[in-house]
Amino acid sequence: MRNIENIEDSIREVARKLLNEKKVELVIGYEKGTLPLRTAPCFIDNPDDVDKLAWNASCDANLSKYLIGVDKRIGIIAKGCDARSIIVCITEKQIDREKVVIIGIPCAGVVDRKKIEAEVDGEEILEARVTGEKIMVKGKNFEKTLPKKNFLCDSCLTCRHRNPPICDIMVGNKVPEITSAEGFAEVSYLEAKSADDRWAYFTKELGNCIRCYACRNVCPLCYCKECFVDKTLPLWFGKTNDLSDTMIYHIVRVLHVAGRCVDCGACSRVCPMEIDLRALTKKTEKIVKERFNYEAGISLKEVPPLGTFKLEDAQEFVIE
Amino acid sequence: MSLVKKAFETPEKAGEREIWEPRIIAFLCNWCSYAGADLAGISRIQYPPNIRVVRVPCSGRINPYFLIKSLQRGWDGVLVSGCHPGDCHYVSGNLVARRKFAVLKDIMEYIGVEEGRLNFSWVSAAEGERFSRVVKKVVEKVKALGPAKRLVKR
Amino acid sequence: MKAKIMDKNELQDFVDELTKDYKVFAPVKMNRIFRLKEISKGKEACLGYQNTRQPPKEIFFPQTEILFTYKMDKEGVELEDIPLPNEKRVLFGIRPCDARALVFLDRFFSSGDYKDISYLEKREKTTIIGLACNSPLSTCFCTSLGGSPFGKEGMDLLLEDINEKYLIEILSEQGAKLVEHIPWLKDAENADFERAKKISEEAESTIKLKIAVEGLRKKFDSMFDAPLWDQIYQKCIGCGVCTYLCPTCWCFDILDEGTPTCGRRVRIWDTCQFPLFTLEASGLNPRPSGKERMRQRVMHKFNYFPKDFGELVCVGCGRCVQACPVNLDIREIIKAIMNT
Amino acid sequence: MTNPYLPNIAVIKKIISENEVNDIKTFELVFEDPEIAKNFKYRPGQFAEVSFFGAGECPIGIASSPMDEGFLQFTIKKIGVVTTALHNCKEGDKIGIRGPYGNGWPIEAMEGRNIVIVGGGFAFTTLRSLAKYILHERNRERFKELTIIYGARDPGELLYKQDLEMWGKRSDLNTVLTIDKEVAGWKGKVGYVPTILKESAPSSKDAVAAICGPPVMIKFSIPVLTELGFPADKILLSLEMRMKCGIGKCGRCNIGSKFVCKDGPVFTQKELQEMPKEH
Repeated sequence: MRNIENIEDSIREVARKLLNEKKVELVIGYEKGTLPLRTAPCFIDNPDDVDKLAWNASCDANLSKYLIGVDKRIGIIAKGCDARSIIVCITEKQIDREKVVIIGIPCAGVVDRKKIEAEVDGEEILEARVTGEKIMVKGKNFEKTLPKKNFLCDSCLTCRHRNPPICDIMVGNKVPEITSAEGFAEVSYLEAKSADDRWAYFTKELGNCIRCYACRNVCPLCYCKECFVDKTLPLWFGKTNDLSDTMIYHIVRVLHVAGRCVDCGACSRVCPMEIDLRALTKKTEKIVKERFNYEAGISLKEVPPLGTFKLEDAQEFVIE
Repeated sequence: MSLVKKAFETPEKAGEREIWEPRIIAFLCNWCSYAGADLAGISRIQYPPNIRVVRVPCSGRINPYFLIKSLQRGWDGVLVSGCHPGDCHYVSGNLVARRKFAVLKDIMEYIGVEEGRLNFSWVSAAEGERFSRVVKKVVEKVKALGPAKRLVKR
Repeated sequence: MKAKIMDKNELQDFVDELTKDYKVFAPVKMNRIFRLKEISKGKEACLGYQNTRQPPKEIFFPQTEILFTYKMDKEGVELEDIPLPNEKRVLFGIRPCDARALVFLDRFFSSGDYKDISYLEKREKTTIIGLACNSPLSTCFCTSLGGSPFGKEGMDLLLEDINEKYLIEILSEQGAKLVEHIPWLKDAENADFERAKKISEEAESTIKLKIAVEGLRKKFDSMFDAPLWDQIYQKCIGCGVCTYLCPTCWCFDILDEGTPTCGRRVRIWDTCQFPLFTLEASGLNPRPSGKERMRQRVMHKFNYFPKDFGELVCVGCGRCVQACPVNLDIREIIKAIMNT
Repeated sequence: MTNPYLPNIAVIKKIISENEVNDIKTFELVFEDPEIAKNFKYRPGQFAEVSFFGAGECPIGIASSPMDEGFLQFTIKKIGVVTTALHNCKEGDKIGIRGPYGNGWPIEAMEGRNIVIVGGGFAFTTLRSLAKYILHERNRERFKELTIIYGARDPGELLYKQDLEMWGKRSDLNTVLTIDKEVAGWKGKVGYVPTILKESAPSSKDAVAAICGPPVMIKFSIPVLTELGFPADKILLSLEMRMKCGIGKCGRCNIGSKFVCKDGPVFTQKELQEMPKEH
């Protein structure tokens, strides 16, 4: 098993080299968070403080969001899903391929903080460490070690691209890809339900939304200058958190990421009301897979499915 | 809040007491479906009067916002009709639209909006008869579903 | 100061009594988080929580609130003001930091010559029953900002969990009136007070984090152009989580909904973290980037508001620290400001 | 306690177009209920929240002078949702007004002094209200000399053309009009307001300057005024921040510990120097 420590050191080495040789003006990576099981994005432009860069199983943020709209040569730490988001943004001309040095990290899956908190049923975790396949959590009056594979993020459980599809520098050796896991289990489960049950489920879940737009602001695909919910001329959909406005916000946002979403899981992770937004994004991924046989963020040459068409596209839904 | 309930009613809403008549908004592409509807009118072909037509240059012009906004404002059904694939006056308008509608319809039904609220059809300029058949089919479907409640903004 | 005592298992009957003639809001567990919801029976409330995900401000200052409805036709415009709630309400089981935050909101919404009546009316009609914190979180820093796990500010009754019993301290005449309803409550003896005092000292000692905030306001006076702001905001993604979950954030937006003939004017939460908050019609935005917006959030709490109202307007509940998607910790910002 | 957000209904009596492009119009309004009209007391420089039901509301400076009995005037440029809706109104339509809000020009502090009014482009509305108030026969002798320096991009953009003509004929004030670039048939001065201000150099002895205009004009006029000897607390600015509630509650117009809608919009340059540079 490759141990995490030498990945961290090699990341620091790579960053120091890139900065010293002026190949990049900035390296974006992860630094240790102020809370257990947390990391935070960090921006290094001076070779001396590369030691702030950290790597552990809680490096869950999708850093590619910070590349958009920045006109600098940047080195970025990218897991499999992050690299795929960078590919999508490059094909959509938001990121200039020459300006980015992708430091690819083969990823063995990141840990889902909320699952661990649920496991210790809400007791506060004061200290936590992930070593190899074990997660050690310590609280005021408990200490537990948990098997890491049961507490991975949902998107990591069925991730088929743990090794970044493209990268300039690969840190550590490749991890075996899993091909067996069926990524759409949850979606099929919901599809099997009746329309009324699904409506009841989504109204209950999305009814908690407080319109804080963390899911939109954390998603690398949401880079519009003026988002459709911010428009007032014309005012398409209301900005209140009535059920109808909230549901339509999520429906339209998901329509916009259809055929582009790489399922990095950031939207579900950051939601303060713990709404499982992947139930919607995974559905668009399934539609795009079945209808157009397309998977986002794999190669720089492919055209996003909703940006093109075929004469013989399926039209079973059209009334005869 | 009686005022608020009226706020989002579409004009001349049929009263609850009489039998309820669905109100359907129809986005017809100017070159084919609108002409098809015209032909149905000229040749005196009868079809239910529940649709209100919005003429658009091409089915490709229709933005999913229009359809979702219509459902939010309380329309009971939405019909989008354009040229048959390959006949589009703008060559690929309906082909691009087809993918958008496919994704939109799947998502809306996945969320729980009843199947039959969003309807798509291809009607060419010469198919007046077929246009009335499509409208009849849509009206029956929407009538079976009853007044729109889901996604409607109170 | 009088106090009552009640066994733990009598809690549900206590709440049932309240629900008879009060509308009771209490923390309820909804899948993984706790939220304040109206309850009809005692057993729906659960107090085994550290803090509700959303502060109690949502009860008095809801995210979407109708200001008035209008109807226009040929003769003229008819405005219908929204009737204020008249039923008496009880807010059960909120934490001392949140209760203290409500005091700030009261002072703000009743300041100046235009009073925010919908908020103030609801506040007047509500009796607050707090729940003391026996085991504060590591992210709590209320003691640095003048609060405490057993704080009494802004409450009518304070429930203190002394192992197998609850000590109910009566802090206001409204609280006393509430307790009179319930005859089977016994008066508390000194032993209960001692035990409560011991637990409160213990709780207070668990909050190790002591941020020196004396002179913070003065320190901020010269911090507007500090280079420190350039680094702090970089990772912020500009979402509204920190302000929507903050018990002392109350900015809002007003907009109309409906057709020119009839509709409603609505007030919704807004946040200084969104660019639209200060975008002017001319296109000029005095706070163009995340730096100014992040600075506004911190400066308003630790410098601007204190200049007007005398006190720092953060209660140290730690919600923004826990919920921030990029772990941007306001305690680190304060420490960084203090030692520049 | 009344709901502070409830507007009063007013009827649009007259709509006067202020420029050829017709995107700036002056609306003359009368309250439907005379009772409300009677106790709608305001000072020059205050603003009111004008609402078009269905579009929303926005803060607009009151352009008429308090001495004008029986009507209110607002000059509105068509730029956003509410202003576009207002521009589509016709005479007789009903809109909502609530106010007056803000502190307005400090009339008491300006009494017995020379007044210098510097306006630029479309932001001349509240300055016009101030000027008309001062020039009213009942108030004129309470103020000493009055100088008005008003500039715009071109002659068509100058607001309140009849007033400007009338003021030109009066002897008890000195009006200087300027446009940015030379245009055939224009008799007044040519040049940006700051340069013209330096040229006409009004004396700063015992004088107060009231200035309102686009940020770039203010940026260059303030040094000129200070050079002319105007102390920082004698230069008054009317700020234009994004406002929403108008009563100091919604937090939008918050600069430092001040709210532009409650503690302003008129601030002295001295106060602005102490406030954070966010306006």
